[in-house]
Amino acid sequence: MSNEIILGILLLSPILGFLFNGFRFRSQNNTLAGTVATLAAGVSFLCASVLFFRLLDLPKESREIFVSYFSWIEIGSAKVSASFMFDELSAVMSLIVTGVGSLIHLFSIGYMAHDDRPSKFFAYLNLFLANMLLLVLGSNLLVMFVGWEGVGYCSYLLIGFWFKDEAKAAAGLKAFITNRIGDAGLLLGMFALFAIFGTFEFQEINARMLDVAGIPLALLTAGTLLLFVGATGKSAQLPLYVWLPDAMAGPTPVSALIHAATMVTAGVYMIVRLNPVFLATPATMHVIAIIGALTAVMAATIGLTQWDIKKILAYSTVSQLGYMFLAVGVGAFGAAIFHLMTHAFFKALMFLGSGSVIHAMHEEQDVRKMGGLKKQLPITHLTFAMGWLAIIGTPLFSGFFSKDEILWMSWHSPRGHFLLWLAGIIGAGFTAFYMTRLMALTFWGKSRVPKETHPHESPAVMTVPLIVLGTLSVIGGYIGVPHILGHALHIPNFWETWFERKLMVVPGLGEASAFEESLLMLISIAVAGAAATLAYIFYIKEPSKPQEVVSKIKGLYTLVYNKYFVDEIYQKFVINGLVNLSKAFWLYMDVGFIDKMTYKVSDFVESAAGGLRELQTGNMQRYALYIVVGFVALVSIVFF
Amino acid sequence: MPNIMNSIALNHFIILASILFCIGMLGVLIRKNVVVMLMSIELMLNAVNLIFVAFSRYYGDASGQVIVFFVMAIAAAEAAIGLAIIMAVFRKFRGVEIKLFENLKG
Amino acid sequence: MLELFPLTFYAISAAMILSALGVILMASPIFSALCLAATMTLLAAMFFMLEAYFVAAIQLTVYAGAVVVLFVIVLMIFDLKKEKQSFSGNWAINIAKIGISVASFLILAVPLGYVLARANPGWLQDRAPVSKDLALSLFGKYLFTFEIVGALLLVVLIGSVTLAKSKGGTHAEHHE
Amino acid sequence: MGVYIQDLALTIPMAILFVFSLVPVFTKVFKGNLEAKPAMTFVTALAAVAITGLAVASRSTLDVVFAFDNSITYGPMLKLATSMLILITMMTLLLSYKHPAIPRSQYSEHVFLLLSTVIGMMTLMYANDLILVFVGIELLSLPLYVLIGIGGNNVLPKEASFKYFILGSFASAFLLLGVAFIYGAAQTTDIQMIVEKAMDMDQSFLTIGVLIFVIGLFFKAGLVPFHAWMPDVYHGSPTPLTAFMTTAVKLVVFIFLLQFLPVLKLIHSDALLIGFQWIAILTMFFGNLIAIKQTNLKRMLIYSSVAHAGYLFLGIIAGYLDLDGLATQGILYYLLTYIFMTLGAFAVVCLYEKTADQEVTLDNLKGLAKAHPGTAFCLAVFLFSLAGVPPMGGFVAKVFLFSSVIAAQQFWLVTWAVLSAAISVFYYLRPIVYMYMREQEVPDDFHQNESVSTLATIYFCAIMVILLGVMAQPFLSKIVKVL
Amino acid sequence: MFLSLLIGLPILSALVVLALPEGKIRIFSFASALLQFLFSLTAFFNFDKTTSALQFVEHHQWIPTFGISYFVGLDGISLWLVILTTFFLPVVVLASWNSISTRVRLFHISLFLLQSFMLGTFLVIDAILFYVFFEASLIPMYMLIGIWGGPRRIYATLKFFVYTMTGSLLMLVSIITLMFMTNAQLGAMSASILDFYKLQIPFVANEFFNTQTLMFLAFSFAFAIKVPMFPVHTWLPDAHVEAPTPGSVVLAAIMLKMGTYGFVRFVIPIFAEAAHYWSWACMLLGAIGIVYGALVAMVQPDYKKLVAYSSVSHMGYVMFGLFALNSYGTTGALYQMLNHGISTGALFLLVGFLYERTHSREIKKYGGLASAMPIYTIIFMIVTYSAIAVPGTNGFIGEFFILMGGFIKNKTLGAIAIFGVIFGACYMLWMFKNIFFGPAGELVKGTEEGKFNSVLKDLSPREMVVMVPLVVIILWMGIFPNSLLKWSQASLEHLTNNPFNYQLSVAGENSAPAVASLPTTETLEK
Repeated sequence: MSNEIILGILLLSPILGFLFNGFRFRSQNNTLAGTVATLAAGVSFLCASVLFFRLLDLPKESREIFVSYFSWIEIGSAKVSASFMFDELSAVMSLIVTGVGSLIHLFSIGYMAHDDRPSKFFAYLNLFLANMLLLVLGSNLLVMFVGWEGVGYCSYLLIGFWFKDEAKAAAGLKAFITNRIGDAGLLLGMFALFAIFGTFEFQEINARMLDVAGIPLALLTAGTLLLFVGATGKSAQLPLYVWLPDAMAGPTPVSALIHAATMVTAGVYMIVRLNPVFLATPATMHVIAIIGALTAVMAATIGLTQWDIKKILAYSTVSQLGYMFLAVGVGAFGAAIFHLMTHAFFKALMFLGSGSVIHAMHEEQDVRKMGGLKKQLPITHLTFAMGWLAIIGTPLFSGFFSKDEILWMSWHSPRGHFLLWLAGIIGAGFTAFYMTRLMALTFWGKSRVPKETHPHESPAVMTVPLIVLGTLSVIGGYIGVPHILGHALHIPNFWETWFERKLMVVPGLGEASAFEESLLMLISIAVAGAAATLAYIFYIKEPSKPQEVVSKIKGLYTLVYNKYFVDEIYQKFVINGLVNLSKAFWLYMDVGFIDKMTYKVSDFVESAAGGLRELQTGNMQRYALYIVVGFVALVSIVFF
Repeated sequence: MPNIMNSIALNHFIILASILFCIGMLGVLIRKNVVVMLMSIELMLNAVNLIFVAFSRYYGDASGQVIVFFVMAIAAAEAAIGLAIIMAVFRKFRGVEIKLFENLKG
Repeated sequence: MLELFPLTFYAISAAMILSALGVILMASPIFSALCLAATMTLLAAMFFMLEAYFVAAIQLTVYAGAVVVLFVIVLMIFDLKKEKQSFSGNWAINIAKIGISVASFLILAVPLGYVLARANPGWLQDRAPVSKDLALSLFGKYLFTFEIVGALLLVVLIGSVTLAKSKGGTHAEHHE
Repeated sequence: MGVYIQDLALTIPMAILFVFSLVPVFTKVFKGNLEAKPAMTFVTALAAVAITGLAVASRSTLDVVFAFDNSITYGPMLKLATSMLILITMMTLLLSYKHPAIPRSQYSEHVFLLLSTVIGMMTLMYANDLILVFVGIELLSLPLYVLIGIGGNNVLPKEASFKYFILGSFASAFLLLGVAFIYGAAQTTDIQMIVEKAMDMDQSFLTIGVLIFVIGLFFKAGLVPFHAWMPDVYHGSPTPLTAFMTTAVKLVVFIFLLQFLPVLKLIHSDALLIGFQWIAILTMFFGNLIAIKQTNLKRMLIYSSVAHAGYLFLGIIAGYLDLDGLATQGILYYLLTYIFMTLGAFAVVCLYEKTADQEVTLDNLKGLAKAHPGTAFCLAVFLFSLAGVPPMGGFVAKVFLFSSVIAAQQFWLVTWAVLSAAISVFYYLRPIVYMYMREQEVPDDFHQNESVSTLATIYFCAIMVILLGVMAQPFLSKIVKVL
Repeated sequence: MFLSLLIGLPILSALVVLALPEGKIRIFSFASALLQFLFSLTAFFNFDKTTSALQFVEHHQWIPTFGISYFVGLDGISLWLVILTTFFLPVVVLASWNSISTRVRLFHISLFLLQSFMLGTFLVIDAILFYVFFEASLIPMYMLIGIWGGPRRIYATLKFFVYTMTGSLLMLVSIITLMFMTNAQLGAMSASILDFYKLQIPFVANEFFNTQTLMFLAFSFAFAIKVPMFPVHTWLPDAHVEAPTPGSVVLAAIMLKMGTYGFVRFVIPIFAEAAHYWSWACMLLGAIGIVYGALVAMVQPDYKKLVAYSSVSHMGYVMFGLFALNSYGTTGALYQMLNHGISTGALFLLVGFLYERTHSREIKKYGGLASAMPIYTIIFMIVTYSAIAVPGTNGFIGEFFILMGGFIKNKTLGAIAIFGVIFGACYMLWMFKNIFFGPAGELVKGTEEGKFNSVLKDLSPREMVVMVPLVVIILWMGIFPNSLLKWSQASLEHLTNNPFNYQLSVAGENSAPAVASLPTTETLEK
């Protein structure tokens, strides 16, 4: 089969799944719906794999499958096709998306077994997958944007899936609108790029960037910054991260798929996709790095204090995304994508694991009511632990490799800085702490489960994905082993060679010093280890300790526990401000001014009419007087 | 008879006529009794007649006097119709005061 | 004779203005009517002085005679008592009316007086038109007008009768 | 000099009309003051008008001619105007037949007086001599005073008649004063001659004469501030007469103003232009503004006719600015349309007057669209046309008329005009609101009187208004031909 | 004959309706409307999309004395607007099937007349005739709102009529002035737009009182009210709220386009210098309209009013794009006109369907409707997406290129206008959430308990027939915009490529323009 057809199937398969389930949205047959949807996702994964192997067969210089289906829009010189590009980057992305996606679909069959609208759920899930594929496969900004917005509205639909709950519907709304703010920036960024390059095609833009002469850098910087605004929205960075924790209102598989593994990484993907452009604007890079580092630390601190299992994971996601942006900001694009992938594995795993826990706990999400679940949920516990080890950066687990690469680059890269590295290390410490805390509170220690709840291990459809993802979390890192280890162990860094052609290197990147690198690595391992141990002590050995600490730093704790009051500030100053402004516009501008002016005019006309009418007294001498006055006036005008 | 115009300039007649005309006009404007108003209108027409005749004399042209002739006929006709209307109105309104005729207004 | 003209003219003028004022100022309508008769008679005299004998004669018969008599008859039918208040409206409006009348007089007289004082003396004709000229004009140049005026008189005749017979009035009287 | 047979031929229509108009009255006299059957009188009158129309139509007129020693003039334009006048008369007769405010017992007199008025109007239009203008106006007015006075039992017609009489006489005194001054300045009252002799005349004397003279005409046309009598008088008159006066009197006055333009143009004065502009603006606004406040349909239409006089006067201003052709064309077309829409609207009022003194208010129109869809539709057509909404004739007429003003570069004037037109929309829509959009509230006592002739007039007018809108060129060609 | 038939058939149908018995009016009207739509589609068979020239031209003298003629023609700009117009007639007839129960005959006559006048507006090339149709269309719309509208219909309808009529009167003055200019410059009086394009209208930059600027303002004012542009938009919410569903639909879907069409057809080509000079002002007003409309929509308690304000916002986009005066903006604007027609039309239909069921427009009273009316919810969702320009729907294509064109023309204004994207999502989704999501609201609960005299049934087959084509079009236009754009491309490119010497020829007539190449740029330099 030709590439066109395979790519077509890759894209269409989830759409067909969507249509199948969408048209029978009333059906309650969970198994059928789930099977079809999972099959659709599986077929996509299959196609992606086939294409991936075909890509491998191609010579390294032209490792790229470009397919253009039809001309989408032609306006003036803007000619946009519905064209797709399967290259090194999109191959990795689509494999992650379809692979993890398929697993999550599978998991959902079990998870949604008792829902009354499973078809609708799977339809949305498939639609999301299709849009995500558009996002990562599109060969130009516009097709990417279609996917970009598409995943946004699917996320909106899925967050608000249980729409009868006001809060859940509101969370969906919040997610969409926050994303829209980012999208607006993205749009402007796209316009700016189009104004500079006259095209939306990634290839052409990147090719054009080989020679920066003649490119208006100010506009380019503005453009990239605006694109980054888009990324902050989609990828939940400061200051637009607020929607992601709320998005946990959706079903847990959704959180795993959309809000951990795939959609939220779109911003990273977009920037990596346009890496030559971003590299040419150092100012933007600095902003990205700083925002990333800040997000990483800030979200991690909030994660320390939360009690909701999904919220903890959500803040963890925000924090990990911060790492990715830190990586992008310092020019470590490869590391960013690497972390993106490993994060997709272990975070999806942990979300699904939490889903399994929640499922077992009958929709209970508060970790204070869990504990000691190790016994009841052995598989879940085991797989969850793998994710835990990966995320805290336990050596030889996948997260270790990717995170270490980022920390190293933030130190080593000419665009990096000591403070950025420091932030990364602190964040890593926090991560280790809150993740261990989560493990401890959920699975270890004494059971705090209410008596009426009887947790039990989930069925196989749910555990199989967990096992697969757990495995990936463990081994996923070996494709990008750091240099020092790689040299030592003679493991080639597949990752770097794979992306060699695609990702530009930060200009002025010096030789790595093995000593420096290993030192830093040790520091990070030490910090993470220490933090994990501390958490273990706090929550297993001496459960009273946290209380003591908290009471000592009450003010700070309240601040962090309430997420720095960011939501409240937004509500008070942005949302209420806007609503009040709009009301003022409506009541004082439309009704009070424009309409009133109209009425003033009509009142004036009416009163003038009334006044003139008074002149018609009915007295004929008065009328004769008018004649005389008119006569005098007319003659006077002419003569004097 | 010698020409009067040689001793009294034409404008004297015109000014006299203007005065009469304005007096008539004032009468229409201020009198309460409609019959007197009608008389005032006759006064105005007469004033105009004076102008015609004066010019007629000045130019030695007969048409001015012919016009006066017509005007008189019409003025008489007007008076006749006017008085007939006043009679009809009087029967209806039981009075000829100007204040009575303010039903139509606005 | 020459110096008599101005004298007569001014005397008649003064009398005319006075009697005209009498028309509009007399409290009793009957006196107004008499003043009107006086004005018209004086006007006839003025016509006479202007050598418009025919017109002067008609003025006397038609106006001073017939029309005024008509007025008097109507006034007598009404049998009006002397009015307490001859003028309508309040004093402010009346002042305004008087003012506007004076103003109209001024805008009529001022430019005219100024203009006619320097009127072309060459135009002044020595020969006044006589009745024959009048007749020639009337049945020559003004024939059509004459016919129309004739028609008008017929219309007025029928119109007056119609008005007098108009049912409306009697109907109303019947009610009262 | 002398009277030629051709001169007499010109007056044949007038003579026919006069003679025929006398027939019913004389019949009545000979029958011993017994009123003939109204139908007979009606038919006679219609025949009179029809024959007059034929007489007018049969005479082919290619040039402007003068007759009776330049007393009267006649030409293609006047022929057209006369035809329009005859049309109005015909429709007025149709309206007045069976109208409750027209006295049955004096129907023959009514017809006679009406037709006499028409003769007066013709005289006014044809007049080339200022004294004939005066006579014409008197002949036009005197029968009207009587006609109004005998209409209905109410006090209102009497009052209207009386007001009209006093103020009309007052205004004609002014007109006459103007004639006197013009005579003084020009030594003639012949319009032709005045224009010819303009060189050796005293300018300011002529100016003041002309000004006072036109004031008399403005009074008849109802231009502000000489309009004040109009609403009261027309309101008090029987509605068929109102319809007649608002259309016919305006027609003849504006036609005469067009004839008089050469004299007006002798006065080269920016101040006069400013004065005229003020008059036009005041008239348009005055009429349109006060109409807003009216609840009586008839009175509202009368104020609207005041405003329309203002629009028409715009054309006169354009003519004053040497755009005679465009102005005449615009005015004629406007008049043509105006006749049908105004007369039609008043005809609808006639239709709903069951007694002599019934007033048709806006409230009475509630639910009319349901009760009488045809009439309601026609009234809507008239009102939209009056408002100048396309595709009605009123719109096209406004376009033509405004073109002349725009061609004269009077942009501000035309801006004011459209502003006032915008105001007018407000009240023209109100009756439509009442007819179509308010619920019917049992207008049981309010249904149309069974006058087929009135109904026919309404439909005819509606058709004409629409035709004038959508097929303007045939009419316009006719008008262009007479220029 | 094709275009005359398009204009004439509705009038003919109206006459037939006049004579039909009451019971058969709806069937006939629907059939006739559908036939007219199909008939209008035949335009595609003969339409030459490679040329910018006017096609299917008919030229007859109407008032030759003034150079006014019956001159109709179709080009790429008007083509889709005509199709949009004919498309909506059957939709509206079908949608009004149950909701209009009184004076059915008059209703359908009004609809047909409206149809004819609107088509005339889009098709005529003669300025006076354009004005005729432009104004005449007010009458039936006035009737539609005034007779079948809500409680404050008379206020709304008067406001609507007086506002729009007042605005256009000065345009009439300008048209007549232009006609005299043709007389002076081209030797013969003409009201044809093609001749107006040839005129040299004096323009002085940096000076307000000059001929071209004043006429530009007169025209713009007329069209701006129709569009409606901020700050003369206040008639629209009132008119929409009070109008019956069919009235709202036609008003939003087609009548507002008459204003923007006027800008494309008249203002931009005829007053090119002024349009370029003042484009910033128009763009600014457009941008304000976008943001302002969206913000005000956000706080409306009445969903119909919300949709009405969303119209203000959407039409702001159109204005913004048009005055970007580049191909992206212009094309986007044309596309957005169609989008707005389809999606706002659909929104008003949906809102109408809901109102028919519940007789309440207060958003507060709803909630949880999604479980009661799932299909309705889905369709509403898709239409909402279209309204907030989610990619894949038609709205995206239009908004994207409008914003891009605007951004390229003026970065600051582009940045202001982009807020419309955010606020647009806010108000639409806020409304969506409050009506469909959350716990069952007062109305839904009440209906379930049988408290109100309303039935919350899902869409009936008839309503599905109305809505499904609209949904299909929304998606089709979003996914295959080229299939529409290619028909207009030649015309639009011609418009944007010849900013100062725009001329339009008549297909089949190869005569060069009478005044071929006027040195128009010189006037700018002056």
